[in-house]
Amino acid sequence: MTLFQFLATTAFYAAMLGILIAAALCVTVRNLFHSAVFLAFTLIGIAMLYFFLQAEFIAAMQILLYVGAIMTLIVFAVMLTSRMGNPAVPQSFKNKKIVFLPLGLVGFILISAILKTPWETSEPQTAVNAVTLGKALMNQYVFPFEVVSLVLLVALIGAIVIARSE
Amino acid sequence: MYGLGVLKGLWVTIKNFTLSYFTRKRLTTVQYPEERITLSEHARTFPILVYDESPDKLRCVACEICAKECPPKCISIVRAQDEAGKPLKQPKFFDIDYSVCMNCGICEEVCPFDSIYMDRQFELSAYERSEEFLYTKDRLAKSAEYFSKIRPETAKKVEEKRKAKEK
Amino acid sequence: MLNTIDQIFIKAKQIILDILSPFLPEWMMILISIFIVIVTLCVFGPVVMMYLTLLERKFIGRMQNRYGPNRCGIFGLLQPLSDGIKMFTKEDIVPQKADPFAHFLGPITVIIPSLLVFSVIPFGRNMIPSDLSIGILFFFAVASTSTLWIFTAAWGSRNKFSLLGGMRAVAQMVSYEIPMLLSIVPALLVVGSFSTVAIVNAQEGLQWFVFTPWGLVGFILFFLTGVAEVNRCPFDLPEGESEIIAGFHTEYSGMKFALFYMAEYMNAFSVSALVTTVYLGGWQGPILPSWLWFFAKTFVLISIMMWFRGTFPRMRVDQLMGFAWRGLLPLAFINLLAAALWVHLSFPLNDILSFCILTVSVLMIYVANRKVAPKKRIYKYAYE
Amino acid sequence: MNCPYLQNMDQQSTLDTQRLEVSLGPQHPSTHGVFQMDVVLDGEQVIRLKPVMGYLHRNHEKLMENMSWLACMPYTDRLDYFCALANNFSYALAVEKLAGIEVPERAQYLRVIMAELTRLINHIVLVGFLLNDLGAFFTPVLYAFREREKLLDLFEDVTGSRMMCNYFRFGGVKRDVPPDFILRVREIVNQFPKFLDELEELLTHNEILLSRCQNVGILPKALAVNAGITGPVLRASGIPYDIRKIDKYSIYGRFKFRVPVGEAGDVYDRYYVRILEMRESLQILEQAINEIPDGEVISKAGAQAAKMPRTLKVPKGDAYGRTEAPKGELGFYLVSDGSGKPYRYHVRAPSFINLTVLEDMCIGQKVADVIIILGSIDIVLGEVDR
Repeated sequence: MTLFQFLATTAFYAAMLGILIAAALCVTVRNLFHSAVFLAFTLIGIAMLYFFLQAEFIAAMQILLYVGAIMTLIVFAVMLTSRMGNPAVPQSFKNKKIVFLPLGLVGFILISAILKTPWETSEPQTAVNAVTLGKALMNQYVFPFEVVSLVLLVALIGAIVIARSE
Repeated sequence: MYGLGVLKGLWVTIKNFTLSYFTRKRLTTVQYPEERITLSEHARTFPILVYDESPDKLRCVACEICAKECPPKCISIVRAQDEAGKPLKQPKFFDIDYSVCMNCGICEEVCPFDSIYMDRQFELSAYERSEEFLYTKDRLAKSAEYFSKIRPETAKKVEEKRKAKEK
Repeated sequence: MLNTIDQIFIKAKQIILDILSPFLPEWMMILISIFIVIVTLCVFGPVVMMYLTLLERKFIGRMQNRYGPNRCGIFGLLQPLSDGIKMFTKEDIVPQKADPFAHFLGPITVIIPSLLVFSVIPFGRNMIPSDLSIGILFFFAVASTSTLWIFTAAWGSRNKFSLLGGMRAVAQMVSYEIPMLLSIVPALLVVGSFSTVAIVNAQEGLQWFVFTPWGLVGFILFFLTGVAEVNRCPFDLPEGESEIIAGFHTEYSGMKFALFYMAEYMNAFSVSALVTTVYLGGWQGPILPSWLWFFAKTFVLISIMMWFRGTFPRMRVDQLMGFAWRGLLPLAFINLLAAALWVHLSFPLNDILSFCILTVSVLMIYVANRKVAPKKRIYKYAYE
Repeated sequence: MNCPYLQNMDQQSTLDTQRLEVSLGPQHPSTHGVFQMDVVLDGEQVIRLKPVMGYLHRNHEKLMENMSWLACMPYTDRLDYFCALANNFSYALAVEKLAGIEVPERAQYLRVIMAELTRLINHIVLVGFLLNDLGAFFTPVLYAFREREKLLDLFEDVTGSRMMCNYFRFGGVKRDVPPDFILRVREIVNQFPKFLDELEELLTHNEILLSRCQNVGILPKALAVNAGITGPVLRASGIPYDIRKIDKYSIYGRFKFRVPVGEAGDVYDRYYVRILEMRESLQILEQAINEIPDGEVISKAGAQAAKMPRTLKVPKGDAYGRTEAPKGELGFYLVSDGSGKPYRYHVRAPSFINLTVLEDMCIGQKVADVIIILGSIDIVLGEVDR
C-alpha cells in the first residue's frame, strides 16, 4: 500500500466526511440562506468524489449543472420567498427529542441493507469519458434524449407564459 | 450601420492614447510640486498689508473702511493710542482671519490708502485652525518690493499715484 | 537554442528536482514537483493581477490625456505594492446587520474559482499545470459557480445596493453563460476533444481557428460573452459605480475587498487566456518561444478589454439581456451550424458556404432587432 | 430603512416581488452634491420617488439682508459655483435696474463674452458628468476638464480667481481686460469647435449611449410649461423659450444666433441640445470679439459706487432682473427700503425649479435611468438649497 494509495483513500474519505458534515449542517442550520450554501458545498463534495474516481466528465457536469444552475435557482427562490428584511426565517421546531426514534429506525434498516448486498468491485469495462458518452447518447439512447429535451422545452415555454403575464 | 458609432468612439480614445506620447496638447498634466503654473498678474488669494520702510510703519491708517466693507467681516482693527490716550494714525492690532476670508478682493478696492492688497500665496496649510489662521499685523506685513515683485503693473500705477499726491 | 528558451521553465523545474532528489525519498519528489507548479500558479496569479491594475490605470490614464500613477517607483512600478499594503492595513469592517457567515464566505469562495481555473490553461509547449481530458468543461464548470458566490457576497452584506447588484450579477452571468458555452462548441466540434492541449495542437503553425469564418464569429462571440462573464465594462452592471455604489462588494473593505478586486482581474486574465487558447492558437507562433506568444496574445486581449473600459458607457439591465438573448444566442446557434458544415465539406466549398451563411444570419439578426435599435435624430432651430 | 413617508404601501399583487425602499442618499456617487432621493423599487422599476433637499442650505437670502449691495456680489459666485459670472450678471442687472445705473458699451461686450464663456464651461462639464453617470469611466469628463482648464486660466488672468470670479460691478466690470485677452478668446473660439467635433465623434452616435438615453425620462411639453421649467431642459422638450431672445437684455439684441430645440424631451435631447447651444455660444463670441469697442469699462457712478460702496444710493422700490443662465432663467428679485442694505433678496434658482419634475420623469423608469435623468436636468446643489 504505497503512500499514494494511502493519501488517495484518506482524501476520498475526507471528501465523504465533508459531504456528511455539510449535508447535516444544511438540514439543521436555522438561516435559510446558510442551508442553501451548505447544499452547494455537499454538491461540490460529490463532484470531488467523482474526480477521485477518474470520472472527470461527470464531475464537471455535476458542478456545471448542480452548483452553477440549480443552486442559483434555489438561492433565488430562497431570496424571493423569505422576507428580505430580517436575516433568519424563524423555524419553529418544539419537540426535538422524539425525532430520533424514526431516524434511528430508518438508519438501522438502511445500514443493514447496505451490509447485506454483495458489492462486486470489478473494473469498469469501457473508460467512461466524453466521447463514449456522446456516442451512446446519439446512437442507442437518442429517443430518451429527445423526450428529455421536449420536457425541458415545455418547462421553458411555461416559465415564459407565467412571466409574460405581468 | 449599427456598430459604427461604437467603433468611432474606440478610435477617438486610441487616438488620444497615441497622441499623448507626441504632443503636450494631449498630455496636460502639470507635475505639481516639481513644475508649477505661473500665476497671472491679477490672481488673488489672501489680503496682505504693504509697508514702505519698516514693518511697524505700515501705510494703513486704521480708518476701518475695509473692516466695514468686508462681506464675511473677517478683518478686525484696533487703533493705536499714544500715552495721553490720543488716537494715532496707525493700527495697534490688525488681524485677518484667513479661514473666514473668501478672497473676494473688495478690501483692496475700497482701501483709500493703498495699504491692503491681495497676495498670491496659496500654500498656507496649518495643523491648527483657530490660532494659525488668525493672521496678526506682523504676519500680514509685506514690503513694497515684494508687492512690486508679485504685481508689477499695479505697483507701478500705485507709485505714480503716490508721487503725484506728494507733489 | 530556441528550443531551450522555449522549454526554459520546464528545465528550471527539472534542475530544482535534480538538486533535491538525493536528499528526499522517491514519493516525496512527486509531491514536490506538484507543489512547485502550485506555488508558481499561486504566486503568478496575484502578481499578474497587481500589474494588470497598474497597466489598466496607466493605459486609461494616457487615453484621458494624463499620466497615470508615476509616483511610487520609477514609472509607478511600485504602485501595486503600495495598493497591496494599503489593502492590508485598511480596517476590515463587517456591517452590524450583515450576516457574518455569508459576508465572510463571499470573498473566499469568489477567489477559489479564479485560481482553480489557471490549472487548465496551456501557458506554453507542454507547460500546462494539469492536462485534464475535460479542460474546457472544467474551466466553465468552475467559472459558473462564481455566480453563486457573488450572490452569497451580495446577500451576506444585507445592503439594498448590494442586493440589487447581486440580482443583476446573477441575471447577467446566467444569461451570458449559454452563448459563451455555445461559442466554444464549434472549436470543440472541429478538434473533437475537450482538452485544451489538443485544441492548441490542432491549430498548428498559423492555422489559428480565428482565420476560419466560423472561428472569426466564434472569437467575437466568445470575447464579448467573456467580457460580460467577468463583469467588465460595458457590461459592468453588478458593480455599477454610478447607480448602485459598488454593487455586490459595497460592504467590503480591507483585505476582503482586495480579494474581490484580485478575483476580477484574474478572471479577466483567465478568460482572455482561454480566448487565445481556443481561437488565437494558444502558444502557436512562428519564431518566438511558445510562452512569449501566449502572453503577448493574452495581453493584447486584456488591453482591448481595458480599451473598452476607457470608452464605453454602461448598458442597462434590460438592454444587456436583450443583447444576449436576441443577439448573441441566435448567432451562436447559427455559428455552430456553419462550423458543422465547414467540417463536413471540402476546402474551397466549406469556407465560402459557412461565410455566406454567417453573413446572411448576421444581417437577419440585425434586421430582426431593427425595431429595438435606437434611431438618429435631426434637430430644428428656432429664431433662424 | 423603513422611512415613515412610504409606510402606507398599497396592496401588493400576488406575483409581485416585495417592494424595495432604497434611499439614494446624500452620500451617493452621482447625485452631484448633497441630495437624497427616497425611491420605492419593484425589482428595478421605480414606483415612487421623493427628493429630499436642504442639506446644503446656507441661509443665502437672509444673509444678504444685512450686507451692503456690493458685499452681496461675491456671495452670488457661490450660488451656482460652476458659472459664477452668470450669477454676477443677473445680480448686477437687477441692481442696475433698481438703481438706474448705465453700463458703457465696452463693459456690455465684456459681460456678454464672459457670460458665453461660462455657458461653454457649464455645458461641457455637464456632458462630462452625464457620461460619468452613464458609466463611461471618467474619459469624457477629463476631456471636458482639459478644455475647461484653458477657460479657467483665462478667467484667472481677467477676474483674479478661477471659479469665484466676483468680476461684475454695478455699471460695468471691475477692471479692464489684459491686452492679449481678445487674442486668447479668439484662439479658444477657433479651437473649441474641433474639440466639440471630437467629443461628438466619441459620444453622439455611440449605440450604447443612444439606447440608454433615448425615450428615457421624457418631459412632456405641457408639464414642462406648467412646472415653470426653463433653460435647455425646456428647449429639449420642444419650446423655444430663450430669455436672450425674449428680453434682449444687455446687448444680446445685436448678435445673430439660433436657439436649438429638441422634440422628444428625453435625456438624449437634453444632452444634444446643450452641445448645439455650445456651438451657438461660439457664434456669439465670434461676433462679440469682432465688434468690441474701446473705452471705459465702468461708468462714473459705477466706479464711485465700487470705490465707496456706502455712497451707492438705491431708491426705495423693487426690481426683478433675470438672465439666461446656463441652467435656465436665473432671476434676482430685490426690494430696497432706501437704506444701504437690500430689504428682501430672493433668487429664482433654475436648478431648484427644474428639480420639481424629477418624480414625474422617473416613475416607471429603471434605477439606472433615475441617475441619468437627474444628471440630465443639470442641478447644482449650491443653487438648489441656497
